[in-house]
Amino acid sequence: MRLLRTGLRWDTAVGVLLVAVFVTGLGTTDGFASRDNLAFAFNDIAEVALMALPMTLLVVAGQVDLSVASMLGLSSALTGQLWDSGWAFETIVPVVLLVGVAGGLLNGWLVTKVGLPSLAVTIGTLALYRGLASVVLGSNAITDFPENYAKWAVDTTTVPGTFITYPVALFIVLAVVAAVVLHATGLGRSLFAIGAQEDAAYYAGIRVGRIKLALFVVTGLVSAFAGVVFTLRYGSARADNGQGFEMLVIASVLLGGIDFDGGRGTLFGAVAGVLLIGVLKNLLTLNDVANEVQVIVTGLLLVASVLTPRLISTVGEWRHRRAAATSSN
Amino acid sequence: MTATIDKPTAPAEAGRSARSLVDTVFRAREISIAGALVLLVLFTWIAEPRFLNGQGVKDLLLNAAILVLLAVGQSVVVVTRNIDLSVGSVVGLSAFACGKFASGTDHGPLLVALLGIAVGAACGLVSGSLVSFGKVPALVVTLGMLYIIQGVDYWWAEGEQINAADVPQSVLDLGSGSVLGIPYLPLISFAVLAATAYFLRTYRSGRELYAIGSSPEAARLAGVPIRRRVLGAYVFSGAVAGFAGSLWLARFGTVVADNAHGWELTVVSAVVVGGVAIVGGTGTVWGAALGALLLTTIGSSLSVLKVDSFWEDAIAGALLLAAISVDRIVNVRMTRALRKRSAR
Amino acid sequence: MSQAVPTGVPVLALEGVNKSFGAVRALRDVSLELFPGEAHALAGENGAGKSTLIKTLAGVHRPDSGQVLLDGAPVVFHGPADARDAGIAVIYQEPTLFPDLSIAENIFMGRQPRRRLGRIDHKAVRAATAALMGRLGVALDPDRPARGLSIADQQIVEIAKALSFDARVLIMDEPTAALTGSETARLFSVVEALRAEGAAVLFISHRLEEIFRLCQRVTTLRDGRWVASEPLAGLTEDDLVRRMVGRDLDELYPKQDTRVGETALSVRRLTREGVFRDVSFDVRRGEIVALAGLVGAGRTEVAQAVFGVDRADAGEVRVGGKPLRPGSPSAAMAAGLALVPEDRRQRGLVMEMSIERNIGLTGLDRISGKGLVKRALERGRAADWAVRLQLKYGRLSDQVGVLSGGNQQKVVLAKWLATDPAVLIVDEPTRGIDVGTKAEVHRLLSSLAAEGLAVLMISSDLPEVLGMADRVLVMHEGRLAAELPRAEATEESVMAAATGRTGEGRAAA
Amino acid sequence: VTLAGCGGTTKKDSDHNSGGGAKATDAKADPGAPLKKGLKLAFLPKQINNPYEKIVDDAGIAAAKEFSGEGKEVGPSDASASSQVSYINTLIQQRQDAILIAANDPNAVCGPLKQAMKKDIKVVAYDSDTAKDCRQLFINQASSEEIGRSQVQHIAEQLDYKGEIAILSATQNATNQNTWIEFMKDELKKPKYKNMKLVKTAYGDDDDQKSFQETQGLLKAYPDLKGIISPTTVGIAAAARYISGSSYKGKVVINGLGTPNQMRKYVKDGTVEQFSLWDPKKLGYLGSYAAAALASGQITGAEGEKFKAGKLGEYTIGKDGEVILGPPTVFDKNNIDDFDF
Ligand SMILES: Nc1ncnc2c1ncn2[C@@H]1O[C@H](COP(=O)(O)OP(=O)(O)OP(=O)(O)O)[C@@H](O)[C@H]1O
Ligand SMILES: Nc1ncnc2c1ncn2[C@@H]1O[C@H](COP(=O)(O)OP(=O)(O)OP(=O)(O)O)[C@@H](O)[C@H]1O
Ligand SMILES: [Mg+2]
Ligand SMILES: [Mg+2]
Repeated sequence: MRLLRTGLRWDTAVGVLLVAVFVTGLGTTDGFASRDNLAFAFNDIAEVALMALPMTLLVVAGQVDLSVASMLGLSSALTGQLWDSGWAFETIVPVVLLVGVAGGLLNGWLVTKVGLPSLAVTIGTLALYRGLASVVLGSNAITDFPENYAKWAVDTTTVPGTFITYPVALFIVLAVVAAVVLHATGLGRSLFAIGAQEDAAYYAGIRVGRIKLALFVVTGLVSAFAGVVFTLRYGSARADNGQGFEMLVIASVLLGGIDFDGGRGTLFGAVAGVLLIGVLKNLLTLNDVANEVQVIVTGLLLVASVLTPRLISTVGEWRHRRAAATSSN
Repeated sequence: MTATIDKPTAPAEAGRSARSLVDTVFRAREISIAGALVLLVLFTWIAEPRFLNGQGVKDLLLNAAILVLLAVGQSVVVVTRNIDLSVGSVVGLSAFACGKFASGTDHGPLLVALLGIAVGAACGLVSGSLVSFGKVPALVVTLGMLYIIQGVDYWWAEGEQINAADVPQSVLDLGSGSVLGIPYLPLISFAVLAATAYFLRTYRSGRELYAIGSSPEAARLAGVPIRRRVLGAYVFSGAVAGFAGSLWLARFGTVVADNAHGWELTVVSAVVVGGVAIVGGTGTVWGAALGALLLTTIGSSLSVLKVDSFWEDAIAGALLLAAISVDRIVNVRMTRALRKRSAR
Repeated sequence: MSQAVPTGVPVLALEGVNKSFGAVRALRDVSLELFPGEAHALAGENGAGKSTLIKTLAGVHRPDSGQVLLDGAPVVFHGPADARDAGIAVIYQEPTLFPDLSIAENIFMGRQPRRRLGRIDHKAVRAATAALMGRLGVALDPDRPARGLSIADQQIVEIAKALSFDARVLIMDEPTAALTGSETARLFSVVEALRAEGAAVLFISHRLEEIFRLCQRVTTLRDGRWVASEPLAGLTEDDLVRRMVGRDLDELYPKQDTRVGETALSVRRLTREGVFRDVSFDVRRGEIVALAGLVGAGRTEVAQAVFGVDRADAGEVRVGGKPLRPGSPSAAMAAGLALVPEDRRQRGLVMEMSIERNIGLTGLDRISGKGLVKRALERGRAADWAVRLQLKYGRLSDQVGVLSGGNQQKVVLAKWLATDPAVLIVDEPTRGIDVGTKAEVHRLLSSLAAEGLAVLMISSDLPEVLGMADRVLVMHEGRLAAELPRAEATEESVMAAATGRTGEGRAAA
Repeated sequence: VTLAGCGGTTKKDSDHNSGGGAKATDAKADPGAPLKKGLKLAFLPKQINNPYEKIVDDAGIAAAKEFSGEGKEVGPSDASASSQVSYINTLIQQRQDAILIAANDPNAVCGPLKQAMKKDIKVVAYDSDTAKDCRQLFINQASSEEIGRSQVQHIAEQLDYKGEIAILSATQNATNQNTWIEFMKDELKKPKYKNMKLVKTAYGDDDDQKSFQETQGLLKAYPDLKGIISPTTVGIAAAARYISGSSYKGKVVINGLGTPNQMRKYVKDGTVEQFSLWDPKKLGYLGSYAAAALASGQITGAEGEKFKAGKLGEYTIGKDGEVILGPPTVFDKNNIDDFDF
């Protein structure tokens, strides 16, 4: 009984679904299994996946950051503008990352010190950062990024002998780090406590404010880094880069079973969610499934992600009630 | 134990005077937004007097009308500690459905609006049933619905566009006509707003929506029919969004599948700026409507003030942040002042 | 006061009811009968199943088997609304209010008086609330939102809610746990009046003297099983305890003599405008200082300001001689302070976390090595305190939310005692804890004090205050009204200071 | 800027990296080769639910049937370069014979398009060009220069060469619009326009409602505005609709690029005198034939090569692999009823 219940947890289910979709793809769709395609399919969601990691931590702590994609855009625009004005790439990256930190600080400050809800704050900074991106770059598009850096971001360079590209490799490393932090450290415990019952966490001496601030800063930093990766990967810096990614990031995190109310979820689930969205998209496109149908599939998956565990537990409860009723008589 | 000792009655007085102050603070939520709005309009008007000429005011009201309507619908859901992210898609679907239905015919505006409302209510019914009977998180379900409805809409439209030329003139007149110089659209929005506000305040079922949002557990124990009410809120929000879709057709004439694409965040921010707590239980539709008006006015002001297009988004974002921060800070200050005042 | 076993049909009854939660069998074959005009007490240790029984009567839980009988006929309540419509008013153990709504709306939600066309008559709602508050003798503003009410005030609103309709059956789950004597007395006189009008009353309390004062009959539960239903007349407190626990109990307030050491906590001129003013006192090592006062006197607020969860407007707190950084619980904890908060559901516990994780939360650095949490250390810490506080639980990995109210309180205590503090502030430490464990908690506090711990105890339970404290500080309307050494602290002197009739007590420092 | 050039990789160092040039393939053209049968052509528009692109692609797919080829349209529902890239990758995996793309960003789609060419998939840009070395051909609806300059010329005539004008464009990054706007600005520098002033370029993001409100904003911010050029079908329709229902009707001139079906109402009610556009169906048709000619080896994309585009006749490849459809048609109330798209 217990095994049944843990075995059917949604995050596990997403993992299983991911494997199933993958295997189906290998069996049914030619072109799917090719090294090129796999490298591409995973690299294609690298930025979303990277941003999904800190987002998972934020959502577990009951917060959200809708400005991630705008920060990606700002970082991309800034990278382009500085590159165009002759800065060295080695200088640009740290500067851009600092801007990411600053953006995260602003979000965090408004949430922890001014006391505004993160949803409201980051809807505001979503517009602000995207706006700044277009202030920085206007309608220009900057290209010609240095080959010696760009090659680390594109899907034609992989870790030798595998289909893992470097952005994906970085994602794997960071995912492991995030998983350890969330599930094995005191900080992780604190995040769950803050998300589940902030007052109780605060009374227990957890530095709620500082932790939230730090989370926003890390999210800003990772988003800015994702902006650099994006710029190099497409070789094009534009103010509208990554527009709308925030919904994709949130959808993958939610698909992975992270509870938006905070306090519940696993990093494994979030990773599985993000990869599922990526693999599914690749597979459906290869099979010429129309874009609108893909959109519908994403929606259905999201609904299923919350409905399925609910149904399972309802059935479980019902069976349990029946068992209890018969045994007590 | 000891005998009964009555508590002295002095604090009752303090309670009274504190009460009117508490009232003020609560109303201050709307007042501070209204204040921000007035400041913005005054500032823009001084810089560019034309901003408030006949056409200018008309445009301001017209621009806000649809967003106000959506914000009203959204508030009713948000007050119950839920959210409806699918509004943008619903508007898109309904506008397209209405366009398809009306184009090349002479269907009157009433019929078209009814169709829009029906389409919206149906979408709301699906989201609402999933949320209330499935007892699953609203955010996820309605994000899913956002994609599903959008997909259906695209799939149906296949890139088709309904042109103003095909839409019956009577429908277009609804979008551009006016009585006594006031266009129909804002009048309609105002009517829906006032009726909703009155309902939320003076009917048991309206108060129960607040109760559910404030504490679902307590609402359950108080015997509030939670599922029915939440479902009702979603159907209402959907119907209003659907209605907004038909008004969209009337106003813009041209519709494609992705009308109102991405509006969900704008609507949610209007509601939040308007002081409706995203965690439910507090806020009024008046506030949400003011929030919507503020957001659209920011946009209009910036273009009237000849702000460089590249700066528009950034300034709009900054103003939004400033508005909610000031509101929050004023509130905290007032609450603290109130506490200190009641000491004396 | 008592009467013979009543005859006639019980208004409300349970017959052979079973109820399980997962592997926990909360009620096994329990029966109970409530008669009009009779106050019936329900007694049992923490986790005995009292609240579960009440929720079954109230339609919150459906029995797995067995029946609920209304006027002798079986009924099925599909939800709390059904029970309410049948004339059953319930005060639950944990106040469940709508924080954003006014007190008046809280009381009349779903039952507001209406005018034509179904519109709510707001004026009538307010007037009725004011009348109820008058009846209970409390000065709560009907228009005030429920957010920020103290636990006691919340409980009063719950009581008002239950009294607001003409109930045939009034069920109260520990309504007095957070109340002081005077509010309790008021409540009892109102209940007496209702009973005289023919209402049936079911009452739960861990304060046995209250049971004897209010009730005529008592049903005892032990481990979810029915033990006895009998008239209270002729029963002694010891008899009752034996039925509940199955054995005799030791002394209730086992105060140990201690050597008082140097000052551990020193509070000077602490002020939070509108809440409390100019509060100064010391707590020394080895000493238990009680902070007494009526509900709303500002005791909890003082504790919160000392611990740093609220900011004081003025004044200073020193721990072990060093000034404490204001407004920072983490700094307070680092200085050796611990606060057991009054509101266990909001502030004391993370309800959806497990028992072990809740207890571990206050000592994350202690249960971690090299940054990683050591599960064994965490579990050990929890298991140790679970035994010491006689926690009744299934597994340590169970959510605290499913524990009974009293057992939740024990987890809160464990969580803070495990931090090994130098100064312990406890706000209503034994709220909802059964007599047996209460003695255990008292013994524990006493022996910790003997080892040099400084304890500041806020309690609404006057016998507890008098039994445990070396010194009693009494607050009245936000000010320290009196400081009474153990020898001078009596019911009369404490109550006099608490109600503002000072003069007898020495003025505070 | 101070940091610039103190070592590290800068733009100057890497300039040599990107000098690939427009050299398409080394293969020789065989002008006499027949069009292959069963060619697989894929149209990748900016956005699938854009009505204009739909017309183009449908015409292209229909054209493919004429030479027994097989055309399909795939693409994203948002007009972003990153979503287009995913589709290019899939088209490579599916081993299409040619990809026809209307690029959302000339450079972002480059990497994958180059890979496609490496795998011998022909790449034809249409409507909106990619960088020159990332495709073999660009089917230009009309010469960019001509579009840009003619729009200024048209509106100038309507305004008697005086007054303030504004531009209502699509997104800030739209390549084709930005190119045209450059030419418009250049044209305006000529002395004969000395009494005209371009006061602002607004962006309606090819969103009907945004364009509508941008028009409002322009008119309010610039009370003396006499004309608006909107070089995008969405923008011009929205601008015309706003003006037709406002007090500016008859006082402000609208010109630009629009489709007859969308604009018919406003031409008839006098809001708009004239506007221009090429025939989008011909654009798709030509694209289809050009791609087939490439895939069949008739042409390689070098300047001067010629190919036959079915009923449209013969076309010659111009500089940088550009093929120009022809001059845009000017629509006014005399001829608008002859068109239906
Ligand atoms: N749940 C809460 N209840 C009340 N106040 C809170 C809560 N969470 C955060 N705060 C406020 O947020 C601020 C920062 O909180 P926190 O103590 O967690 O941050 P910090 O930077 O670690 O501070 P410190 O170092 O002083 O502990 C404090 O001023 C506190 O009043
Ligand atoms: N929702 C639930 N899920 C699982 N177990 C539960 C739930 N509610 C109660 N229990 C368990 O049922 C048993 C009886 O709990 P109950 O709350 O009725 O005790 P109680 O007699 O009211 O105790 P207390 O005096 O501490 O309030 C306890 O073991 C408790 O853990
Ligand atoms: Mg209980
Ligand atoms: Mg208290």
